[in-house]
Amino acid sequence: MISEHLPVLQVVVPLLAGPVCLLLRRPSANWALAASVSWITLAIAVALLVEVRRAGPIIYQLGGWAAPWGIEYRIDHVNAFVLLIVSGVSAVVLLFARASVQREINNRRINIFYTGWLLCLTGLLGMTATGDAFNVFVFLEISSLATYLLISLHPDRRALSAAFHYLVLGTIGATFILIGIALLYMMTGTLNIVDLAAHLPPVAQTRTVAVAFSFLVIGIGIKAAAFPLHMWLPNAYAYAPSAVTALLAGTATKVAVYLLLRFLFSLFGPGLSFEQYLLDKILLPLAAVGIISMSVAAIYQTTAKKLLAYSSVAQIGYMLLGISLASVTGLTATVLHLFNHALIKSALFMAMGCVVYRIGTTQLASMAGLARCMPWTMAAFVAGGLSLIGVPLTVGFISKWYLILAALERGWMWLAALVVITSLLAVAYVWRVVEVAYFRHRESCAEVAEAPLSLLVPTWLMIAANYYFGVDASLTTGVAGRAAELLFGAAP
Amino acid sequence: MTAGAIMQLALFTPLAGAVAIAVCGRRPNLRETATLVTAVLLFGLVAALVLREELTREPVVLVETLPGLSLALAAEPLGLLFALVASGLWILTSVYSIGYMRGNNESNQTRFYVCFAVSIAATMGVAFAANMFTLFVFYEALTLATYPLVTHKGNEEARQGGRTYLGLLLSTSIGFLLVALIWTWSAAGTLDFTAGGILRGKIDDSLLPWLLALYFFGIGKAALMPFHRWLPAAMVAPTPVSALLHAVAVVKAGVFTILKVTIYIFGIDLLRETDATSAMMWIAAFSLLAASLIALRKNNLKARLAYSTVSQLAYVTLGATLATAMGVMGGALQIAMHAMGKITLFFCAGAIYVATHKTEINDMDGLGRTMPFTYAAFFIAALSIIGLPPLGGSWSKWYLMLGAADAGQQVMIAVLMVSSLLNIAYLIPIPVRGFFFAGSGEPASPGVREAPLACVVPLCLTAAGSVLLFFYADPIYQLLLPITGQ
Amino acid sequence: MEALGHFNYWMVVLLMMIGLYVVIASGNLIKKIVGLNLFQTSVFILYISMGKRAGGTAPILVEGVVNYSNPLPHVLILTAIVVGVATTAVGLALAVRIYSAYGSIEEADIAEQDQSNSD
Amino acid sequence: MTGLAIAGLNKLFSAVMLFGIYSLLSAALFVALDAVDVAFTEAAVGAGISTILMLGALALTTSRQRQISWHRHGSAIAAVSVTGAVLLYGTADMPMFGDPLVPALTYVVPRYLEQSGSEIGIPNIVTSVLASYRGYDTLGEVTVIFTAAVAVAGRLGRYRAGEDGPVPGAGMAHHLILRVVTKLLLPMILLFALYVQFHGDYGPGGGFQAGVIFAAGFILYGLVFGLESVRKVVPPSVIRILCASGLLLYAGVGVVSLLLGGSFLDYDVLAEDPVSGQHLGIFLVELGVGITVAAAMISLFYAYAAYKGDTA
Repeated sequence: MISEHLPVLQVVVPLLAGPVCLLLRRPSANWALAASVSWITLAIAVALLVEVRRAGPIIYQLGGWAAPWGIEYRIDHVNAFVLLIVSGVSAVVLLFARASVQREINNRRINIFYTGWLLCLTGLLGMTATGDAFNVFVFLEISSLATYLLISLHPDRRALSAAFHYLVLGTIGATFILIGIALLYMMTGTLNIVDLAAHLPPVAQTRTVAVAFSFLVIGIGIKAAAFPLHMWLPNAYAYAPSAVTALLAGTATKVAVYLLLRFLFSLFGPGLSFEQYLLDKILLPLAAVGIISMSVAAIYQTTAKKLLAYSSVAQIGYMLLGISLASVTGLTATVLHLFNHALIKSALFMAMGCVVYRIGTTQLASMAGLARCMPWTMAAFVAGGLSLIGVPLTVGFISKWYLILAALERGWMWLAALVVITSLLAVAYVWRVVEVAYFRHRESCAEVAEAPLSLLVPTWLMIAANYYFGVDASLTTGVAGRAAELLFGAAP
Repeated sequence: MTAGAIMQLALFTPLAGAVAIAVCGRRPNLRETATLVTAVLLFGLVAALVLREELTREPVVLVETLPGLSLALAAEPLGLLFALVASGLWILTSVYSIGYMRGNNESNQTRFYVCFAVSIAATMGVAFAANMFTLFVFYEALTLATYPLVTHKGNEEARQGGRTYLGLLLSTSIGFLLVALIWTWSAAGTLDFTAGGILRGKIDDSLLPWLLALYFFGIGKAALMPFHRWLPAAMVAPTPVSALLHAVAVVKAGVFTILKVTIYIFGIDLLRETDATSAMMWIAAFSLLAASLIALRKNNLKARLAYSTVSQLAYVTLGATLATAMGVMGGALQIAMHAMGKITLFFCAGAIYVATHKTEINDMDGLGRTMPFTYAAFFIAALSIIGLPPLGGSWSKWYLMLGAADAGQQVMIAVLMVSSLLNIAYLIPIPVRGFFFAGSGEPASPGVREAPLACVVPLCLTAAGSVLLFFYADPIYQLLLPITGQ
Repeated sequence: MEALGHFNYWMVVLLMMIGLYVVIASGNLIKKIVGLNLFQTSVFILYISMGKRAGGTAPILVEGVVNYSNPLPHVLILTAIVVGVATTAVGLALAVRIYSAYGSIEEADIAEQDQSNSD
Repeated sequence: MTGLAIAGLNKLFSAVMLFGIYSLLSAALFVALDAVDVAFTEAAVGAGISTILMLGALALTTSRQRQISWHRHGSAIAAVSVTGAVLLYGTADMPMFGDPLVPALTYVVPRYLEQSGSEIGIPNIVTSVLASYRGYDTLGEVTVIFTAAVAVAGRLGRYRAGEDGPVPGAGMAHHLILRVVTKLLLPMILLFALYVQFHGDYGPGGGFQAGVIFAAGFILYGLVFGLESVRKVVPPSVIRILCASGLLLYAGVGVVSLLLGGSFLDYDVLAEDPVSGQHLGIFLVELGVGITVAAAMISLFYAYAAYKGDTA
């Protein structure tokens, strides 16, 4: 009986846990609740993915009302995969969070922190699972508000202004999405995404739909931190508590990119998106410029967390690049990179969390010679960095492989060249950190010890995932390939 | 034991050795025993593989990353030769490094031996790779494993050298080789090394030279100009590392890959028919001469040897680009011959450094009289590099000439001859000055003052090896014959 | 008729743009929040406008009335209003905290202070 | 309109007050457009809560803003005019205002209009759609409010017992007339809130509006008699429990319907026949909404009122 309700349980379990968590007084109980709930959602996500692979898309009618009158959850390969990413990252990072949060967050706010975490998770999962455009907006706001809270809980005052900045931009983005949905509703009378796709063709030529399209793309672009709408991201990532950064880097922008895919492909359809609105022509140069400029910006950062944040914007560029190639292979690369980059960045940010735990900062100057004091932490950073660069046997390689394959498929040698050249920029910024940590002199390790196991184990778990899915990519590429076909096959 | 099992063992033995070395880190004697035992074991394994009557052609798949893209091992003549050379020289290098590292009281010795063992494991992976993807993986692993060796000293100069080393090797391999790989895969649907190549009819003839250029420049370890800068930069490393780089593993992995690509990805016939190699051939020829000229002007012994390596590697590339059976044979032989010769030269350079702490050729006048064994070995190895009989190097030069003649490239014959003259010009003065010039400044001290025995014995052995290779080249020739397709 | 038929929407666009302008142009954090509210409220009007049916009545079932306005946008906007006030509350709370951390709610001052003790 | 004036004003206080007026005006507009429920909410929230929050924030910060540089003006105007132009371009193909034949009125909605009477059995279609057809959205909405309450409490609040220092402002308790009027008003406000809560099925109103009104009553009490006295009546810890339990009640209804064999939030299974099941379900979730909203609003008030300086 439970099994048929999995789609809704996926979202409702953390939702129910949120208020309960607020009422628990002991920090360890807060953490235990959040972590166990998160692992349950991961189990549900795995079960959903297995089920979808076995029997195809699952439709769940909330309140028993059929769409388009009610709201439905529609789980197919694409969002089952994203659900897995979100719940997986959250589950692992929560293991990490316990010690890290204890160090970084005021003890009195720990229940609030984990409540916010669960709500953020609820929002992200809800956004991913739903098949209703307006429902997307509602859950988007849940996750956003929770995110603003989580970021601002860091004691550094710059976290406050970063959160505020994000709030303003995020709200503008959400309102843009709201306008887009309004215009679509006006033209078709429905809010269900599949239903919208069916009712769009008669009005596809109208200007109103074109405007709706542009508002949706820009609104989601802001949430996804797509260049040049990324201004909120570097500070938000850099000043958030370590565990939050690891969570956000692995989930928030990923879900936004997923939404973009959903709207572009399932709702508007590739025909409309690319042939009529020429999105690929706009997206391609933006993505390219974004990747290059953000990678270069990353090289010049003096804080490791900020460096990784800029790198994240660049990496989102790869996903957009995959979209703008407008082919099944390109899309496969995008979906794969969603997964792979989530693994890479959350691992790297967790490693940085270990550093913060011990030395309180990730300024490069303070990290000189750190590898001698924290060998396992820095080894994790190197291992994750290799994955970010795209060295074979890591997940980063798999993404690059498909992206270059897609570029060659279109016969765009220059694009393949761009991808590899920017990988070299990744070498440059990753190595900046490695060199400082390994080959700069440090007086002594007296006051700096290796991070505790409770931090190292989750970090290395994520690193192991980086390599496991890099060596045996059949699962991820299989699902991503199927997802890409589905998205493309949904063309009218 | 099947060939597949031996290959896997050959891959895992050095890794296990690395673990053992790390565990024994606190007890130097035990640690070095572990190193030596591993080295001998590995050589035994490879030798056993070579001595097997028939080779199992069926590759052993370790893991399949993507459909059609797997990590797989296969034994094949070229790879066997490379594995044999690398594992054999590793024993000597190990002995030598023990002498060198102890003689110089280097720090971080455990890290050094661990990385060394990992490098050898990666080299075995390169040698036994059954497809281009596997080769690429181990090729990158080799880069990363040797990086800490290059920066071993940890001072600003070493860091700078390491940066150049890593930067150039990674950028060429990711920037060109990876693209070439994916291009090949998207065109041919496979990356398996197949006799006769996999690209025939899969890719437009006009694009072949471009793909070839991507491969050749992408294999930065082959040090084809203008991507050779990492090799002199890596001279900051301790001498055993230089030996590893120049003779045992790194550059050999580079030219080995070039040959593999030429023979098994493109196929010699395809290259000859389409004449796709001419541009690369000229670049190789240029690289060959230019590096020799630069070597001539270097006063630092190791730098001179480094440029000599750049030049000698271009021989192999040239052999590949000739796209004839003899050319390829010459290139393959050059791997073994040059390895034997160059390792001797580096051992000598290291021995001189350990004994006298001298690095500049100007300062080495008259040293031959105090270090006769070292200088004699140096002289023999130099002759082998130049290609004079009765030394191993003459065979590779001989076949390269034959290959150039077969291909009808008279200019290349001339290039090879000029280059030999240049080799004489930059190598021979060193032993000559050592034996016949009076020591500058201080009077040449009488008596023999050699480097530690652990340093001298290996270099004598390798020098003897160069001689032996001349007389016993036939087994190698027989081993390699299948790759020429005859 | 053409002009009149869209007049409502034009006014909505005008209001939206005033709101957006306030958000972008203001350096004052609280005024930004006011602008955001303005922006959102105008979107609410957009939704409600499109639900209007000429001659219709409020969507509460009464015997004999068949001409109701569209209830769906009303529902959506009820939700959106709540979301709006939630955002406002959080935004203002942040602004208050920023004031006590920086002693100012002017963007320029904050940026300046961050610059002066940046990493 | 009022909006323009807001943009031009430098005095934040006036800007905020004007915003309140603007909200009221739009509420009036909503009534004209037949959206009575929305108007009710906008009046309570936009004009009420938001304005109070903004004033509260102003009280805690500063009420003047600096001149905007011309450079900023320029870029803002550029960005805004591009967006505006795009939107105006989009209006060209929009259906006419009030046209009864547009898809928005002919496709999904007719079912609500024609069948909600028999499927749900309550006259207020907005409530039917809100609580049942799209009940899940509303659950999300309650979660948003809950999140906001948590967030504000997390940033401003100091909830734990024993940390509460002396609370500023004895209010206006010395003001006799105010006290009397308040004491008279309070029961009426609360009664009205209850009416709105439970009458939502028939007329405009429902849990959300009721919650806001209910909270307004307490806030008024707090303003007049001081924070301390209102906190004696309803301690923050109770508020927190209420805030969470409202949401739990709502989601719990969903879980119960799930356990009874229906879908999540499928009220049909809550009682023997579907219509009374719907009645019960809607009643319960509206109650959940009301509780959470009221508690959230009061906790916002507490947070702002009790805040004094840095508590990082």
